[in-house]
Amino acid sequence: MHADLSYGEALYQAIDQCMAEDSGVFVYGLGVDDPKGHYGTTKDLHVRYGAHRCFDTPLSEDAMTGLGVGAALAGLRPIHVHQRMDFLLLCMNQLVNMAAKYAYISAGRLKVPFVERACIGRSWGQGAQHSQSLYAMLMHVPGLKVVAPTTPHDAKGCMIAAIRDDNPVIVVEHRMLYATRGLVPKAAFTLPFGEARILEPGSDVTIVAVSHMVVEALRARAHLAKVGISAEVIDPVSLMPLDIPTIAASASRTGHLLVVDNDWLPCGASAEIITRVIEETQGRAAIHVARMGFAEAPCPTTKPLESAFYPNDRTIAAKVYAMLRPDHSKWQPDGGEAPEITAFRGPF
Amino acid sequence: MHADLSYGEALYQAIDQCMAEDSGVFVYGLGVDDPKGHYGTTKDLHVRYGAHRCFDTPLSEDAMTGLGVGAALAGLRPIHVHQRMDFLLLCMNQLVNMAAKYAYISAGRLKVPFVERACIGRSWGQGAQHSQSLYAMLMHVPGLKVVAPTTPHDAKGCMIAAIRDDNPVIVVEHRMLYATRGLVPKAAFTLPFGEARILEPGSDVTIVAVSHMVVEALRARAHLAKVGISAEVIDPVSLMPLDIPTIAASASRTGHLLVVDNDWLPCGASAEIITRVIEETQGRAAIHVARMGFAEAPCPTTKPLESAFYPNDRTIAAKVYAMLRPDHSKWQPDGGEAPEITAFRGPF
Amino acid sequence: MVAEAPDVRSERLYYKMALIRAFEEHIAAIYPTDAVKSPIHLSIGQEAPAVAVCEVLRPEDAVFGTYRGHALYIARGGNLRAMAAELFGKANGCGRGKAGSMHLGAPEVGMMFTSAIVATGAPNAMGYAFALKYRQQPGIVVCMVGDGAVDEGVWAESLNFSALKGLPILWVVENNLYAIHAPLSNRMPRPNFCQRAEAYGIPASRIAEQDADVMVDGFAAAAEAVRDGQGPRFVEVETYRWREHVGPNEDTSLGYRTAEELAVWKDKDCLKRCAGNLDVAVLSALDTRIASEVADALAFAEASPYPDDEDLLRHVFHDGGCV
Amino acid sequence: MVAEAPDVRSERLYYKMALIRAFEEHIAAIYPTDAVKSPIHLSIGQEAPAVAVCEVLRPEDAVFGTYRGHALYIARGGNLRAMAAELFGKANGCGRGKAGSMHLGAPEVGMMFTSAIVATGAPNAMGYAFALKYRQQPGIVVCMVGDGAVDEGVWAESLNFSALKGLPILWVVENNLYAIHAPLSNRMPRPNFCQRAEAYGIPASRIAEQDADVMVDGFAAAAEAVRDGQGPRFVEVETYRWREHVGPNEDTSLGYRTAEELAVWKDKDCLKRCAGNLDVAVLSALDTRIASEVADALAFAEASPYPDDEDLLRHVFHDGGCV
Ligand SMILES: Cc1ncc(C[n+]2csc(CCOP(=O)(O)OP(=O)(O)O)c2C)c(N)n1
Ligand SMILES: Cc1ncc(C[n+]2csc(CCOP(=O)(O)OP(=O)(O)O)c2C)c(N)n1
Ligand SMILES: [Mg+2]
Ligand SMILES: [Mg+2]
Repeated sequence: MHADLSYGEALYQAIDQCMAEDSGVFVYGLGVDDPKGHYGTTKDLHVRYGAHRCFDTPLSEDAMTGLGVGAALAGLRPIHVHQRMDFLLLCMNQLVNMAAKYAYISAGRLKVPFVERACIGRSWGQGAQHSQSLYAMLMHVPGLKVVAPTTPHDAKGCMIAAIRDDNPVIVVEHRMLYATRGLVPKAAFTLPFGEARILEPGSDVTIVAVSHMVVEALRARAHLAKVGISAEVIDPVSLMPLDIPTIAASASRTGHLLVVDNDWLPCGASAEIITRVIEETQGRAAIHVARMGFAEAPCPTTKPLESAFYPNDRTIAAKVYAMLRPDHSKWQPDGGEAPEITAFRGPF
Repeated sequence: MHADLSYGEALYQAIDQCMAEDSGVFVYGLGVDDPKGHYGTTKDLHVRYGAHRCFDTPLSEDAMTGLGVGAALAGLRPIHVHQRMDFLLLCMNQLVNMAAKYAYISAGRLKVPFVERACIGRSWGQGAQHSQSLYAMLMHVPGLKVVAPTTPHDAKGCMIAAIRDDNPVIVVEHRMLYATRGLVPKAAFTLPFGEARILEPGSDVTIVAVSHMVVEALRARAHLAKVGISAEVIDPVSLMPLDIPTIAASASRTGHLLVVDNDWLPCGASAEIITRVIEETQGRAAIHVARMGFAEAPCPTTKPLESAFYPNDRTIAAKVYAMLRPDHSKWQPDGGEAPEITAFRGPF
Repeated sequence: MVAEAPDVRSERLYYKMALIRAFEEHIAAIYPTDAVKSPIHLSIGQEAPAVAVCEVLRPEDAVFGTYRGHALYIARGGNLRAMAAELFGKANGCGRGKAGSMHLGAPEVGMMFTSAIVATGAPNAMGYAFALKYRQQPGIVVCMVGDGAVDEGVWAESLNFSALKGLPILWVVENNLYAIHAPLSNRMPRPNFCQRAEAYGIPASRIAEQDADVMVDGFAAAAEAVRDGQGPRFVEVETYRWREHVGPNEDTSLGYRTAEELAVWKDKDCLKRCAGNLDVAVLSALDTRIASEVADALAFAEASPYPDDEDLLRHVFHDGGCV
Repeated sequence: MVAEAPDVRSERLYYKMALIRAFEEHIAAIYPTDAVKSPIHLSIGQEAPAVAVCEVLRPEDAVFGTYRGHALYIARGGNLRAMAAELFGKANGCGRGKAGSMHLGAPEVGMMFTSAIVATGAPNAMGYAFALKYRQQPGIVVCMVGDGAVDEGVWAESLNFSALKGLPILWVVENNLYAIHAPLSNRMPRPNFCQRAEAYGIPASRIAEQDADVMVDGFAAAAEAVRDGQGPRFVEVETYRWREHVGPNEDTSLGYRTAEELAVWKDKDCLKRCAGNLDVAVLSALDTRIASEVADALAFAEASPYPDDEDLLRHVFHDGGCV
């Protein structure tokens, strides 16, 4: 039994089903019980399950993250919602020094079943402090899992898996995805972490894209098809653990790997994916690699610069074209901004 | 005019000379004016320059980092000392959301000449929360510079360059290096950021090592020489900006690149260096790459596990041997722990 | 184009508050056209605190505000054209269009670029005050934040350090009763802002009357003590936001606050109260002037060019030069 | 091997304090041999607060401490062999040798593994208390920190939230006057720990007498209120560390505190004071028992194996099973 749900609805359903089945699951964070309910993903849960299971907090990101870690130590399954990933910079200590360490220092006697939901940009005009991704910082640290689902289906499966996991899991949600629709199983189900998804097959180039960039990469694939280039698009879904074998097999076959990240490049997911693919394939396949991501600057607010800051379907297609046909003159498909970007008018 | 100085003395001299020449330079942080003066690097500066120019602080890493950022906005040149890089997790917001952004959002009208000194491990028995490196998190963010000098000479040159820089610079200092000795120019001088240093030439393999791993890599080079393998050892010195051309040229020549980081691998400096070398050389040279770093776990305290957690001269040599002579049976040189590690008995 | 500022205090207060109100009302009106390139946090209804605190400042002083920064920028005397252009994302903006509404700044009048991460500008303000004392320069710093900032750990750390070192800083909380949709009762056991500041060793006072003149007097006493070298002071000032947290509209339909509550506060309008002190003729002259200033600023913004593509990668690092 | 714990309160207090002292003195004595595999932060001289607070706890309660955690571990009844083995870095240690002195824990008696990042266990303690209330379980949580923790923003955030939600937590500051070498005056305008807690809505009290019995009474009143559902309480307890911040030695030669100051505090020795309440015969029986327990634990640790290499990568994630 499937239903056609938005990404936001799929997340709501995942949380709702987990709250119904396990009284230890609760949701908290700035604004979770407010009229907007974080893009509908927590809407009225406080009415349904009581104010102790869905509540607003003071603006105290550090202590509130620590609250969840402590409640998890006591056996509850907290879901902490951050309106923006940028705010996680205030609670890096709790995530990296505490949540990621308790299992290890206790030799497995303690566990931290804690979900940290972090919303990333773009939307528009958010600027330098409200549009960062930063998941690479968390991928760096043993003891944390990081997932960034793109489809409503995967959003639900990842969220339930994260809630049921006995370890801290960071769920990265892109603001441009909440309205995306797709078929989602009605019953609760989990997606195993560490399995990449081949969204569309192709033979000339492998495009690995993260979060909202998956949507842009699929569009780029359509552009490329028109000039006779067949692109395979892979969504890693889970960033830590990473499913390198699936990516490496595809790239070995196509001979070309483009990683399109939703983040800056240095020490980012793109560097990790490329390095591991090379480590795994060298001596057996020669793969031409490239990566795209945010421009090497803070995010500017004004539209013309903001549009240049992010990769999009046309720049991705152009990049692939240049990789595969270096002797041809440059090419970029026509077209404009993605509809979900143009349509977005908050909430911020 | 050169003098034989320890790494700690070289840092002291750099700070002392900058304080003497510029009354806007001040040093602060937990314990900087205490009897130990952070490995001697700040010893008695409060006596020499007055308590307003070298002072202890409350345990308030976040606000204290913000203090330096604000003082820098007002034109001073603060040097903030962290006894451990791990504590930087408490002030990531000030570094990433504030220090790295002011120049950009003000279109260059504000500047943040701020130095953040961060001491990294190992020493011994420090465990999960007192031995992390984490500089990869900062390399990820446009607007921050990151340097990790290894020799007394470079420590002095980097520190003075950092103090005179109009941007936030993170200076990464490894605890095992403070006692290392070497010749250092007596006069103030600066090292330009973004220039890697070829410490020893070689023809069979390029070893790029970071911070204390440079010392271990040089020892590994000596082991390797005995079995007829000639290793070139490169110290990037500056991690952001990174001097990729120097590394890429060496690796293109040797055909083998091993990056030995003083950190975890995922999304680390090792991934970034390898990816950029591949990006720069592909199609022109086939380079066999590999990397080493911390084990994929929090750092354990007990000596046997701690010794296995870190790469060392012997494991580095063994790795190179296996890379270059894959058909031979495994080899690892004899030997024991590095003398500076055995000798270290605090202060912690 | 911009005439001399009025030199009578009550006229000056009215002028600045009315200028903020008029400018923001225009911005709100044109917001649906997408001329403005970033989210906006309006101060309509709560113009008085920023204007009153700036009234007691001198050129050598500095102010640090927040993403809800239009009022402070204007009150401190920031250039209106540069602000309008910034909101429009234009190259003539105070941040060349890269900052937007949330990060306004006018360093030439001592207004630092603001932070959109709640409370995190506070230690920067403190660092600026530290620098003034370090160099034995005259001047004080004002750090204005919302009531939500008080929840953040860095706020407590900053109050403590400022008192420890006796820094020349005036901490101001604009208590508008809400952080987005969350009332104080969601966040504090009791709304005892002053008691908290005192616990960190900072003499504190509270201003509850919606009267810019009363506020000026309250701020003046506190600022005087700071200027006198007595160390930091803290002032809580009660106020109220009329529009939604972010965006141009009213929001009582959301249900987190009532239309009645809003009506009570609209009744206490600081602008109307201030207007009551002035001659009709003076008022109308000021209003005329304000209307033309606003029109001029918006026309300037409209006519200004967008930044070039190279601007994307400029100013990531400060290169020694200034714009 | 370990006899029943004494069932008279004064004997129990003496026994635990003397056990801590004896154990740590042994550890300090053998420290130069490198048998201990991590830095040690000793509680010698400040045994009373941990012992006194644990005296008022019940099995369903939990405690959160710091890197200076030997005293709390022992006071709460953690297994001495597992602790000694942990310090020796052995596989039988409470953290299989991966935790070391700074991260002791004994979840079986409600002692959570401690954090070495000052103050950062506080919100975790609060989360644990939240869970007790959430599940309507009996029990309270004690969070013990040093005076330095009060400087940290997360401490203020945690106090505020605990009071807001009326959580069953007893906040305890062991004020030993220093954070490493920094006296309180380097860090706070005034050492007003109680006033600060009250500003966050938490009734507070201070214990200054170096007498475990007096401390028990002080903690009992506070714990009682917490247990009664009245929300959090705060207690500052004055104490003093005799040895260096980290390591086995005395440190008056460093100059940050004087030998005279140390002598004054040694004179107030909580252990001597407690011993004064007991019969010589009882004392000597307890001392004998303590000596054999310490010897047993150290022998156990000595004889235990180091963890295997595979332990390096185990427990990075919790795999559902428990050790
Ligand atoms: C550290 C941080 N947490 C959360 C947010 C999201 N946020 C933006 S404004 C705001 C409310 C702040 O309220 P207040 O300080 O009272 O200022 P006001 O908006 O009322 O002027 C919140 C929670 C943020 N920007 N920064
Ligand atoms: C967040 C953080 N900052 C700094 C340190 C370094 N440090 C370790 S112990 C300590 C002193 C803490 O003093 P206090 O809280 O009074 O505890 P005590 O050692 O006196 O028991 C400091 C500054 C740390 N571990 N964590
Ligand atoms: Mg508010
Ligand atoms: Mg102390």
